Amino acid sequence: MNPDTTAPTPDAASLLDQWMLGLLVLVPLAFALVVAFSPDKRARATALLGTLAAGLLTVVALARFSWSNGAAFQFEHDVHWLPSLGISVSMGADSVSMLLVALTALLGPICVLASWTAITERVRLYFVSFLILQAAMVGVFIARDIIFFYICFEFTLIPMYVLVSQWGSTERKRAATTFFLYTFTGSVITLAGLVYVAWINAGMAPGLYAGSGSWTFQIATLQITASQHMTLSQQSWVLLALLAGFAVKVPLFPVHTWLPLTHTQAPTAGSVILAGVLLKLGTYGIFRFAIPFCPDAFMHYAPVIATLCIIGILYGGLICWVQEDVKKLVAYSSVAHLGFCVLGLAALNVAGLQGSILYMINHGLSTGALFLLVGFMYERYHTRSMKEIGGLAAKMPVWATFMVFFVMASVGLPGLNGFVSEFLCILGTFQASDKWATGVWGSAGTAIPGATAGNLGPWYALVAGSGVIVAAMYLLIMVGKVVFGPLKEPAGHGGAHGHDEHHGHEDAHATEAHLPADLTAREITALLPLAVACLVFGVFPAPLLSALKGPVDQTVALIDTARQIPPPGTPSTQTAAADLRTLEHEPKEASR
Amino acid sequence: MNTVWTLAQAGYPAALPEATLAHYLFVSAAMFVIGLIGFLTRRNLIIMFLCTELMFQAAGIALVSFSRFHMNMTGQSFVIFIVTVAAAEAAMALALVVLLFRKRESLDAEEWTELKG
Amino acid sequence: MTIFSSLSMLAATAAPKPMSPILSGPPEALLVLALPILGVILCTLCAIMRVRTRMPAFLTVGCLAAAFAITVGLYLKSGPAPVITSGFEWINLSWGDSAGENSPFHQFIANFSLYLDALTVLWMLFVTGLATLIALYASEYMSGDVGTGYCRFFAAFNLFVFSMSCLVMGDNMLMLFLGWEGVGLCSYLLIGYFYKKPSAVEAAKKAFILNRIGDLGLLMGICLTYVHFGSIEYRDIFAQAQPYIDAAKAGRYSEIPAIVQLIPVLLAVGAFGKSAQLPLYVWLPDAMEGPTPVSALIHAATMVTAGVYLVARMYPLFLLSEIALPLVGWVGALTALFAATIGMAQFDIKRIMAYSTVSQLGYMFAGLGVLTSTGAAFHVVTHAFFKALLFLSCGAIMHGFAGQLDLRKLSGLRRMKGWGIVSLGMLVGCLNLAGFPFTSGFFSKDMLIGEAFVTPGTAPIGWILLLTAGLTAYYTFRVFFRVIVGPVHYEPGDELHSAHEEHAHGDSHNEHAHGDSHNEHAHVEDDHQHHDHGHGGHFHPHAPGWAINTVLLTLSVLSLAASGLYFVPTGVHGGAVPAMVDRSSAAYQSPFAHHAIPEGAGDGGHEGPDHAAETVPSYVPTSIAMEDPHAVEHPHENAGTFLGWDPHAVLFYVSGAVGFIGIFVAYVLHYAGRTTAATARADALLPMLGPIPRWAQHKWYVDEFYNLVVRVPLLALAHTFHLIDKLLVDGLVRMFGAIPRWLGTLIRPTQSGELHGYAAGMATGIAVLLFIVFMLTLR
Amino acid sequence: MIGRLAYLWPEIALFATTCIVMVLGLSRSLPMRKASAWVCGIGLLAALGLSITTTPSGSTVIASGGQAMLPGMAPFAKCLICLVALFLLPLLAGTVDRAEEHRIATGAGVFNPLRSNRAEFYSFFLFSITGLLLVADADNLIWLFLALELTSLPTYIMVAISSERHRAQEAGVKYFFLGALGAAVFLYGFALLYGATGTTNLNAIHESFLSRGISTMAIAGLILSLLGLCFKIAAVPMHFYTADVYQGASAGVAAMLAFVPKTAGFLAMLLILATVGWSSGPGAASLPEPLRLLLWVIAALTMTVGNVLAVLQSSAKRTLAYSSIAHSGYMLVGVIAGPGDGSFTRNGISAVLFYLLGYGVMNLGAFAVLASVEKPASDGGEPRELDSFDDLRGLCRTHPVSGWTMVLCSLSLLGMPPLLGFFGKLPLFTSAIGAGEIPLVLVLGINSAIAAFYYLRLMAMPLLEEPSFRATAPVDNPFVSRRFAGLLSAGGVIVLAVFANLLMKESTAAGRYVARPETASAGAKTEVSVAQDGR
Repeated sequence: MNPDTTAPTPDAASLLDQWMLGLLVLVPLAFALVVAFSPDKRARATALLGTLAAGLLTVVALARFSWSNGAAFQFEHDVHWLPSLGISVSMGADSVSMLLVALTALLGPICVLASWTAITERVRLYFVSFLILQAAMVGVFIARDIIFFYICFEFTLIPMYVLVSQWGSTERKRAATTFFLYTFTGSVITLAGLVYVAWINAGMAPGLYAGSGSWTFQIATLQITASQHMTLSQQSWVLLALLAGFAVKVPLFPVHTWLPLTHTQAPTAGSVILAGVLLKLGTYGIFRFAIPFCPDAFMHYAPVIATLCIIGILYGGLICWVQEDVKKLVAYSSVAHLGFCVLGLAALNVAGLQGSILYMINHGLSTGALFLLVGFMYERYHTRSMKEIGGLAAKMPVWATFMVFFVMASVGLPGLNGFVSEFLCILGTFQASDKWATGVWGSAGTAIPGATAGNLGPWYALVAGSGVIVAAMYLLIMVGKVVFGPLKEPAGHGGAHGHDEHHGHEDAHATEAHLPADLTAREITALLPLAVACLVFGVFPAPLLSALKGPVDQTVALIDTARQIPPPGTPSTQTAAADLRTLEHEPKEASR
Repeated sequence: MNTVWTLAQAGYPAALPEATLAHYLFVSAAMFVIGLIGFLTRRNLIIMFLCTELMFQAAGIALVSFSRFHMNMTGQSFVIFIVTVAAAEAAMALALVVLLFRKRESLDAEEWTELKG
Repeated sequence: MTIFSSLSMLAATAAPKPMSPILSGPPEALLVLALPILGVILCTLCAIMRVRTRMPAFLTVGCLAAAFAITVGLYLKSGPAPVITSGFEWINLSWGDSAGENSPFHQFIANFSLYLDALTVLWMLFVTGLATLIALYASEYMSGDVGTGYCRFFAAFNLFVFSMSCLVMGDNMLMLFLGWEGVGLCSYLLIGYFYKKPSAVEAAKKAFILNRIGDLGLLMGICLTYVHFGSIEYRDIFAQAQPYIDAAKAGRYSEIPAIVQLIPVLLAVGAFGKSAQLPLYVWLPDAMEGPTPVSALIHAATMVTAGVYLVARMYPLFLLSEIALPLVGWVGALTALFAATIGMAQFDIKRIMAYSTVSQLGYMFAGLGVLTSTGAAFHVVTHAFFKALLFLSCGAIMHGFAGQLDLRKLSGLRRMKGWGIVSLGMLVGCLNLAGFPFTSGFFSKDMLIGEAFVTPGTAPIGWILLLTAGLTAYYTFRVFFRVIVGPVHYEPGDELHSAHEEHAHGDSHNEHAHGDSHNEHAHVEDDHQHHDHGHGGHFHPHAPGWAINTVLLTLSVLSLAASGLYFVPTGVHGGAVPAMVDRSSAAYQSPFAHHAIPEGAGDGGHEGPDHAAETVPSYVPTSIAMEDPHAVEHPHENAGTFLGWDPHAVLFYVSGAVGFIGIFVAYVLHYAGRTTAATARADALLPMLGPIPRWAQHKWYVDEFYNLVVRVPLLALAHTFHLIDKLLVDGLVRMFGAIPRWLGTLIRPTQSGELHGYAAGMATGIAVLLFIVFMLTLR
Repeated sequence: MIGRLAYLWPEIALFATTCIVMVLGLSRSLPMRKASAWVCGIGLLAALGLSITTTPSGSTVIASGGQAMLPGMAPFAKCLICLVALFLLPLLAGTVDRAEEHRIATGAGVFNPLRSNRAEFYSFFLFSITGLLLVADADNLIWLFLALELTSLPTYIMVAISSERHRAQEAGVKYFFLGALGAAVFLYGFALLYGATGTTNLNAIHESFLSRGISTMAIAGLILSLLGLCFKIAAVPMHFYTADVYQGASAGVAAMLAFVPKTAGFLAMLLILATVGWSSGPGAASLPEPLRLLLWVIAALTMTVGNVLAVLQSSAKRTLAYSSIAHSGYMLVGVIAGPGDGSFTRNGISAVLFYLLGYGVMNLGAFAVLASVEKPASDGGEPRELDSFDDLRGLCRTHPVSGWTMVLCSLSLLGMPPLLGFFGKLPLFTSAIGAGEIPLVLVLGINSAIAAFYYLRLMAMPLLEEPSFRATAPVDNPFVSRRFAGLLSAGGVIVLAVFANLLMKESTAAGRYVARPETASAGAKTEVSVAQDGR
């Protein structure tokens, strides 16, 4: 746990392991510093170098990570910081964290490449913000201390705010402010919930209290306290507080309105990072905090959460259908997609959780790529309205090919990455029902081997599954309009390379007059890794699934335990009922 | 310390046989409120300042009477300090008033509303 | 209705038992998947290297031919039991270990493995075979697009074969689903091949979306299967289902949980989507916007039979449900009739073929529904050949006449130079489709209709199918009599069907973003072989070249010879197709068939439609036909009859006669005395029928109906949601966001800048706070 | 009593410096006049050193007769005051006499002691700081009153002379008159407190409360005292003056106003509340219910009023003023929470003391930016300090140091982790949750979110906006020291956050609350007030 207690003379490898995660955060920060003090001309290359260095380090980390032991937190390291507040910079990564870190590292260089020509103004500030964002995102995934987590979680807001507000479209100021205030408000309440858990812990755990008052914000400790020593109503409040921040970030249905606005206004790379990683902070938060901290409450309210997800899926999907702005469409599709992701979490079984975590990665890849493509289009035409453009396949065949590919990945075509996760989420939801033995589904006593305990079930899966149809509908309609059909270019868009003046609200885009009609090698380089990843994860998800087995099993075991042992403060009659319920469903467990 | 109120009630509503603590406190409170009302209603800066002096001295009366009531001198010495401070304040107030009068040729407090919102 | 009770009884007597599969299948089966993928890669490379020759086509033909050869090898090797070739792990979840549970069902496995039984091989044979032929055909047909478009076409073509192979060969339902959606994608890409044509894009989209509706059913079916059986691998499902099969045997349907009975219904929904059955058929006719080879391969011969494959593959499960097979049967029959009525009123020959495809698929489903999986499979095979032939012939016409497909504008093709083989192909195809005696189409159709009468309770289906057979004959020969024979007349196609126009632009350099060139047909691409064939009477049709002719000829022969697949016994297996079906999960012998055979064996070639059933191979020990005592004891008592006669015997003549009548009517109405291309005697009859022909021509307004009932309300809902999102949801958020500002505005007047105001505020504040505190806490 | 003089060395040092500065500022020689600021700095440094070394802590104070409930507060508070005063000093440079000095330098005039304000200005500043130090030392209501007055009276003048403009005088008059009103209120409260207990010694009052209970009159006295002190901390309902005064005063003086009276007010409040203690009330773990309710309402209102008014402003200075109100509200949460079990996370008093330091540092940075850049007046007059948000546009590009200082300080004020503001707010959170004041924590959270709106503007204007027209482009103020002050505070925002643990430990000691000083003075075991248990 504490690396300080390790051998006094660690060799280079163990030293590297110890500082691996710290370096993952520090390298982008260091490069941010370098970029800040290097001339504008070299900013791009330096930033690319920085993201590549971070990527290289991530590769090393991935290689040194013991995947067979994915549930254990590795590369653990504690830097004592503020013991008075119980805060330390404590880091550690399990396989979920590692994969999300890898996603972040992958998207880094891609985003830098994507902003190569699009960003012409205040280049340094742009890349500094970007690198800081990168560091903060990695920090979120590797934090093992709530405050450290929260610091990184919040600190993603500032660079993102800067990115949107400075290099966005016409309404960028409003969008950036909305984004910031919305997510900030939510996360302040989340902080209150987390601090509340820490307080419970300080009061409960005998070793930690006793006048010394040393609080701790260690996630591992608090998780035990929260899940075992809080009553159902306490858990419910904490869950509500946690969701206040995380649901906004995801975003779940009623609190999603910031997302389309921000996405449409953000610069391309900002959208990519926003969709690719930042939204995952919410789902990751739910996975890392909401479920393990409040298992009973989460179980109890899973139907509510699932209902919100399903509303999001259908509602978001239908709204996509009537969008004219391609980017807005993709943004709303994120609402629908992440509905699936959280739905998988709400299923609380292996299939659902596996699917959900995979979904985090897959959505990052495919939707990130879609935003890239939309950005490349926008760079050329300065419009994203489906009314003004169409049939671009004729002019940009390579672009069109990628577009169709990633749309298919996004639609959930089997063989591409989206399907595996979407299917597992739906399957998990489908399975997760206690009601199989009754009602229309079958006669009592029938063995339902594939079902798991839970409060969702086939109806949820069916309704959510219809979202798949809706997804096909809106994405293909978009492809039909933008990629296929007769060529349509905005008025005044002269020739293959030209671009009109009156569309640009900023004159920042002066350089892309040099852009050829179709994608350049640089742009293809940005897209290709994503495409390869989409394909590989669609066909060979097995390594990912086995990597995720540990953490997922652990979470499910936690849930199982919670199912059997009611939270403290539950009246004894309920305990008896719970025992009965346990007996009914898992006779082996109960006898154990 | 309900004694204070007990005393007050004991002597009230009898026809003021002698001045009790309650009477002094009443005077003090009245002075304080009068000062406050004066401050709120008068527009001349000097008069407003005098009203605040009134409020200070209301506190002084209360202190003196309490001092008498408690039979110690602390309250009275407090009052001496209050008077001193009041004097210092008066000096400052006058200096300020002069400064302001130079600028606007008026002592009307309502003249000074440039800063607001 | 009696069909329910009788079917329940039937299934009770006739559910098959699976054989335990052999787990080490031939590894070369994986090559069947790998070769098309290789094709995709090669075509992509061609595209990247900007190959401007027919190279991709020949690479494709090579890959697919190799795949076909391997499939033939698999066929020759195939034994009685299914074999499983393991590929690699795809999705493999397990759990429960940590919780101390060791239930074998705490896992979810869907690997990339192949399940090879006879049904698989049967399907793969015609899939790869036809694909090879059609690729060859397309090498010429698509030659106008040589370049990127050509590469794109063949890449998608290969991808299709790959997906179809996954669908057919996968060893679990998810793998099937992979192929299922994969073929959907390829269908989408290929229908939308002429991506500049809005109608093509629209059609592609429609196909994909409607398929997705069916796919949802399939997906739910998969989930339900998994939840109930704890696995989605075929072998496990069949093993798990065994108790229910036993229960069904004994007619104890009440012992089969509702879940299990629901599974086949959900699967059927998927099948209806993919195989264009009511109510999801509407995409298929529109799919004809794609290049004709695509229509032939995907939308006639192979992909659309995936639904049939699914039902056949999961036949043991379908037998467990009291409603699933009747549902399949009725839907199939009604689709057959419905599509035929529409086909009768169309003028576009490709569309006629499309509706006939829908109709024939209906036949197949009806066949499955009336318990003849063999018949259905046989019809799939024969249909694959003759429908591909018909489409390719249409394609040749379209290719030669600048996209002209209107049967009122083409006539007397037979007499034109170079069109002989096309005419022959048309004739062979039409005869097969019309069920002309002794053609393969005749035999397969007859089997289905006959079985409908044999199976008790399904006679209405039989009548419907019989009526449809007549209609089919009519509309088929309506095309033949108007286009192939009669006076010579032709008009070049307009842009509505002009594949050529798009050919010119597939590899476009954008010289024609201008609308006028659409009408002019003036495309000056030197290497284009259709030189400027647009204007007035100067149009010269160009006859098909060697590739097309070879393929047409081959298919003509094959489709005629296909009947042999059924009748010509191959060793002890009986006919090839029945033997193969019998060795698969679709194996099922109607107990009534036994009794039907001997009497029906009148004519020479008609040696024994159910020969296979009669001589069930001894190495199929678990076949219930042999085992079930119930069936043995009362083999004949429930068998239905056709007006008192043995259906198979009589229908041989009856359906032949119906076919003749149909052809005759077509002859009278569309050939006899016809002097122009545009009009025929039939036109005089139309007014007598009132609005019906018009309605039929407008496809009974089904598209419009769907639009009105589904799309418009959904769109309205979408707009409403969008509005709600903007006004209500975001409005609420903004309202909350505005509260501080509003509060601020409210109290801002207190900051008036006046000294007295501030003092008053302070005094009031003190007073109010004192009041609150004393009131609340000190009483 | 005379023994206590030994503990007043910082005050004495400052007083001595004051005398020197008063004389130096009137010197005819320019270097001598300029030296007055340096002397000031030396004095403050000396005071800081003396605070660290001589101020006794813990039991020694009690033995010497100082107040004994919060034995650790005075040393910490004094260090903190001297430190922030040191930061303030460079910011105040050049506030007065600028035109006059310019005239002399250009030879247009000669030095006239009668027209020079420099001496008064610096000495008033030192007086005020001295008063503040005395507040920290107070053990008697009389002392407290005098110290408070000593703190405030010089600031009235400083406001009025801080600028030549009418606004400064207006601010001065408002501040003075309303201040007098506020002083009268807490004075009356003190009187009632004396009346109720018969003593003005805080320890004695505390003992009286412990032995005889808290009478209604005492409650009334406490309430009036607290309300009067609300003026010092700019809390509702005594907050009205804040915005006008801060805006009218020059930025440096405004920065001082945001720190000095606020600190005085909070220290006084803590001292007065320490007499009643945080161990009564319904839960036996909070302030007496009337006081808790009063402070609760005041805290909630103060945060909300401050923030919602700040949202509407177009003047950055006014916004900072309203934000200063809001921050007082946050700190009141810590006051309500009380000492808890004494650990840093639960001790609201430590949280308040820590926050005072944090707020002092980061707020100073924001004002320093306003002070260090000037824009030419449109009428060609004297250049003016930045005021409106628009003036801040593109500051990061035109004046990188000032711009980035503003960015950092506003983020810290917003409470953005990992800057100092966040670590100031976090203990407030934890202590309030520890005290069971969860609704108040939610109010605090929501208010932080509202505050984000204007801090974001404050950050975005310099960082993200285009610089405004060249004609009115802001120019650097000649006083480099102001930029230096900003830089100091911007650095502090980061450095203090990184090394916050030391400060946290110190403030934990500073916030130690001894509920029964008489036992402590007897050398017996210190009985810590009953800690709130985790229910």
